Amino acid sequence: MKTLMLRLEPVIWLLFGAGIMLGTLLLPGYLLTVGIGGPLGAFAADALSYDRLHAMATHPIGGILFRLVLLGLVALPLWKGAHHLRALSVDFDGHHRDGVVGSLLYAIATVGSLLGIYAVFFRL
Amino acid sequence: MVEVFRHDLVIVGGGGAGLRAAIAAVEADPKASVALVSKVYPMRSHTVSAEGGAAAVAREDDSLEMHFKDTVKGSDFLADQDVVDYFVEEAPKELTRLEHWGCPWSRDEDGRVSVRAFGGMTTKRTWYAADKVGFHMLHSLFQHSMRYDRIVRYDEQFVTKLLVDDGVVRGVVALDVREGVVKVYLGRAVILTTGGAGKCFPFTTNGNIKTGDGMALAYRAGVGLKDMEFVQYHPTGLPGTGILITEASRGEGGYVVNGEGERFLVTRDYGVGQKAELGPRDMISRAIMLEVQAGRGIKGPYGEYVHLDLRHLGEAKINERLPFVRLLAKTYAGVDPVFEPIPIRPVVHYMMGGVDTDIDGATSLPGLYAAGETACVSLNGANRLGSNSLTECLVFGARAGIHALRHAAASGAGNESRLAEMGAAEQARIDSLRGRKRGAEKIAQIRREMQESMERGCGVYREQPSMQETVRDLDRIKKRFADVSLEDTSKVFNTELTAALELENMLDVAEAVAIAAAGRRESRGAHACRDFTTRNDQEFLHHSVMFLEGGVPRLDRKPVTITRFQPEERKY
Amino acid sequence: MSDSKKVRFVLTRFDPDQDQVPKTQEYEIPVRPDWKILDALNYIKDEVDPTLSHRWSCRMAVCGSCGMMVNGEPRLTCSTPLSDYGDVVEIAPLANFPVVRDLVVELEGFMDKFKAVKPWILRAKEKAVEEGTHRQTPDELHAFKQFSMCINCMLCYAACPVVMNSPEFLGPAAIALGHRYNMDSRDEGSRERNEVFRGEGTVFECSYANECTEVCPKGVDPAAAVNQAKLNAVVDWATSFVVPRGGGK
Amino acid sequence: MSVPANPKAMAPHRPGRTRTAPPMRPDGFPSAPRYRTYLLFDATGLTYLLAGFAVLAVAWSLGSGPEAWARALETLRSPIAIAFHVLVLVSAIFVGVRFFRLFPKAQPARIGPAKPPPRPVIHAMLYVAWAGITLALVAVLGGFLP
Ligand SMILES: Cc1cc2nc3c(=O)[nH]c(=O)nc-3n(C[C@H](O)[C@H](O)[C@H](O)COP(=O)(O)OP(=O)(O)OC[C@H]3O[C@@H](n4cnc5c(N)ncnc54)[C@H](O)[C@@H]3O)c2cc1C
Ligand code: SF4
Ligand code: F3S
Ligand code: FES
Repeated sequence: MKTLMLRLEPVIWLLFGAGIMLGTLLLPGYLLTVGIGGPLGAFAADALSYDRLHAMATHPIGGILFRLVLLGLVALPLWKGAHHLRALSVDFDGHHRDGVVGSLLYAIATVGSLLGIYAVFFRL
Repeated sequence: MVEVFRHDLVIVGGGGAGLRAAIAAVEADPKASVALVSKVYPMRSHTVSAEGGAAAVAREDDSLEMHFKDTVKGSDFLADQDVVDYFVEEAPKELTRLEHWGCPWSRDEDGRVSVRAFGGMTTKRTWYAADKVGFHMLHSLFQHSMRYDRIVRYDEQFVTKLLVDDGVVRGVVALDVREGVVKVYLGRAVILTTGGAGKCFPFTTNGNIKTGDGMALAYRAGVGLKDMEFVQYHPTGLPGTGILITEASRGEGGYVVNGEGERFLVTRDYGVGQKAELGPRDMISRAIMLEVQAGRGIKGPYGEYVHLDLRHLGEAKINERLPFVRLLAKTYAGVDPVFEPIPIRPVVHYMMGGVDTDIDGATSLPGLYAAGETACVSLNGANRLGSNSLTECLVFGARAGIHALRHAAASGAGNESRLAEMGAAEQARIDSLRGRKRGAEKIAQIRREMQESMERGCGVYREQPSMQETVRDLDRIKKRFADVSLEDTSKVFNTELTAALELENMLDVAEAVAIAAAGRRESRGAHACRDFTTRNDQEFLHHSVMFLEGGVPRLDRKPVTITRFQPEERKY
Repeated sequence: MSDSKKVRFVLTRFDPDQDQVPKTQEYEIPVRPDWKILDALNYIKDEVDPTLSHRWSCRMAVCGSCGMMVNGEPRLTCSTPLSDYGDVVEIAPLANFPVVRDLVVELEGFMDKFKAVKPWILRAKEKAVEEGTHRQTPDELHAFKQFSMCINCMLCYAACPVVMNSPEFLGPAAIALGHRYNMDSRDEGSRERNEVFRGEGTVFECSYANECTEVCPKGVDPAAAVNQAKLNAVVDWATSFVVPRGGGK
Repeated sequence: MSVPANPKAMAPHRPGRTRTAPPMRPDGFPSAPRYRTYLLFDATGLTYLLAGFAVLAVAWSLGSGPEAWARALETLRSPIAIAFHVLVLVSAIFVGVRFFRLFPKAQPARIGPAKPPPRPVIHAMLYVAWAGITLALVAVLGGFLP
């Protein structure tokens, strides 16, 4: 497991890097609207309505962008999270469980990302 | 049983000279195996502290002849001129090699290596990497040496004895500082590159490891120490610590001024003429001493000093060319040279003398070679020009490496069981020294007294009575050393033991310096006598050589090689 | 110096000949206001207790011998003013290193990592001396100069939270050194080194704590080097699929 | 008092030559102030991981039709959900501020023949991008654009 992780390190690191960079760039906008502003009623009532969002998602051009951003918001934080939690586990627990902890975390991120692709590109 | 390691060549010391010798040897012979035995990890060697630069002809407006003349004149005609010829010719090649090996030399806009002015040099020929030249050279050499697996490093091994059997050197014995046991390194030739001996003096630019070990090893094995009386005082050391402010700060245009703000090297006649601040070190050091004596110094907690003023260079230039000087002045003198002048005074810097070798680095003892500051190949004569010695380490390090290897190829292995026995005897000696209880004498006390006596007798200015006094002092101090008690009984990293061994070495070297100095009744280069104020070519145009015979020092002499530059008055 | 200030030093002592584990020992000594920490250690060694062992040589912050933990922080003792501290100063051997004796730590592990990054110029064809020096513009020099300033003092290893847990990690100074050669316009060996960087002591283990840079006394900024090395190693890995190994060059 | 580090930390590949005392962690790790921001930075891994799944759930509901979406909006209005999102926002800002400060120096001074812009410029550009993207998302999702 450790050797596999070592060989995949460049990929993992790229995903992690994208997560920390793009994920952080995207998150506040999403959180301010869907996570906080919307639920608190800061925007027009239909801003987050099903029809409006669905229309955006299925728009012939804008829809692609919409879905990509949505997928980014799912997958990028997952990889940033998995990699950092692995580091945190090493910080406190040392290396002896790194193989298990690391693979488990990356597996979670992989499953989440695949589900994200399915949810965004095949169900929407 | 003493552990024995076998190699073709044993190099003692991992500074600039030692590393260069090792690389030269393995590059010359693809099968040679080299032991690099050093009392500190190579990157800690004191070459690391050299700041200013390394000299070699590089530009069209310069010539080998000019470098030759500058060096011979700087040496006050005590350099061997065949040696200087070889040196100036090899210098550019050696520095180019170092460039190929990755040394980060400072560059001009067009991508060529930059050169700067240095004291006693008629034109700009000193290559530099900002003001950390020794650091970059040492690290480049060390890192380059790592690519050769045939250079086998033995770090933190303190060499205590040369193995001489049948009148031939067969290897060395070293104390493994880490383990506290003695190890035998056998080689069919040995090169000493152990650096200088500035620690014989209280106030020096030298680091803690510069205790003249190689000189003492050779001296005790019957090899002569040449020109030991010539101790270079660098004009610009920080009072208190002795930390060096590089000559490059004058090369870049810094002024030396006295307490009255006067640039005395320009306004008064100290023999440096037009060169002013770019005069040779011996003259400027003397000028500073005379200024202080005349009451124009500045009083401080560590004695009187004068100022080195860099303010007119401006912050940008100081940051680009002299960043380390700025840092050192801030950290160790509490002044920022951009806004304030730096307090400075002359400080012991470099040993022109050392183990007597010929141009190949060979000593009179078959199989023993020496290079670098510990050797005296007679390049520097009575006064070294700044930035010649780093290059010397390369040029003569390489030459010694190749010639020692040739010697090794032609000589057989010695009688190993006899050599191992000598190792065992050395183990016994060191075991009896470790933690031994004798009289009330303490290492630090004896060391301090030796250093203070050396300063009194062998300072910038010398005179017969005080030199004789120092010779007598040293004799007494040596006897007291036999009575010293040690407290640390541990075998592991016992630095009290190594300090005792170092002190023993320094006492021998210091004595050689003092006796040689007292024997030279003239003023030449760094050896300036109040009672014999002029150079006396009739009687003293020769090298002095110290021998130790049955524990008794003897002063001898040796002719100087003069090829085409006849001695003339040394005036700039 | 009778009326001068006194400072209490709490030093870690360990002698493998006698002690099972390190212990501390206290010394109260008179100090001078302009002293560095190292001056105090040397005073103790010379005047009070000659059995103390510590490494030092240049006393001008360039040989890299004298790194220790001063009040829990990695410092170069020869350039750290005593006046920065109060009446009690604790000095311990560098963290994250095995301790040989007293304040002396094991360096061999670092030397292994140091050699692993191939810190020398690698070229397809060596340049001959007769061809003269390489041309290298000040800009090209600038690209790696900072990373060549490392004095191997090991403070960064004592501060890095990854080093303390991951014995294989090449660590800040070694990676900075390899990166220094990768960035040198005279060098052609970055592929070899990038393989090392992606190997067992992988550069990706660094989690950008930046503590190495915080403690570095020489402004090397090893954190920058390590993280630049990651990017280069990834780019190199990606291009290896486009330009097969051994092919182009 | 400090805690032991990994016993093999910085140990040589060859067996040691004398008995050594095992390496210790720097004083006070992990609670020492020097490591606090770094550990917090790593710890934001948790909020990010959870945030990823939260967005996944939202996307899933949007694909499941109007009723499911209405239920999702209802859940989003619960105080716990809002508190969670505030926490994620705080950690994202923390990550951004720290990472955007460290990011510029991780750009090699020379990638191939091209020279990247000076570090302060990269730093400023990151903040501009951050603000721009956030504003765009707020504009679109907040219904300020058609
Ligand atoms: C502060 C300063 C600045 C200088 N600036 C310049 C300059 O700008 N230009 C210039 O040309 N020159 C300069 N010099 C002079 C020059 O740096 C030295 O002469 C030169 O570096 C000496 O190199 P070395 O290899 O002979 O010895 P060192 O570098 O001193 O190395 C000695 C080696 O021998 C080893 N050793 C010593 N004793 C033993 C033992 N008993 N057993 C085993 N190993 C041992 C040590 O471990 C070390 O590795 C400067 C010198 C100083 C002190
Ligand atoms: S990078 Fe800095 S802290 Fe680390 S070893 Fe080099 S000089 Fe010391
Ligand atoms: S402290 Fe360590 S984690 Fe990375 S940035 Fe420096 S190497
Ligand atoms: S003694 Fe050389 S760096 Fe401190």
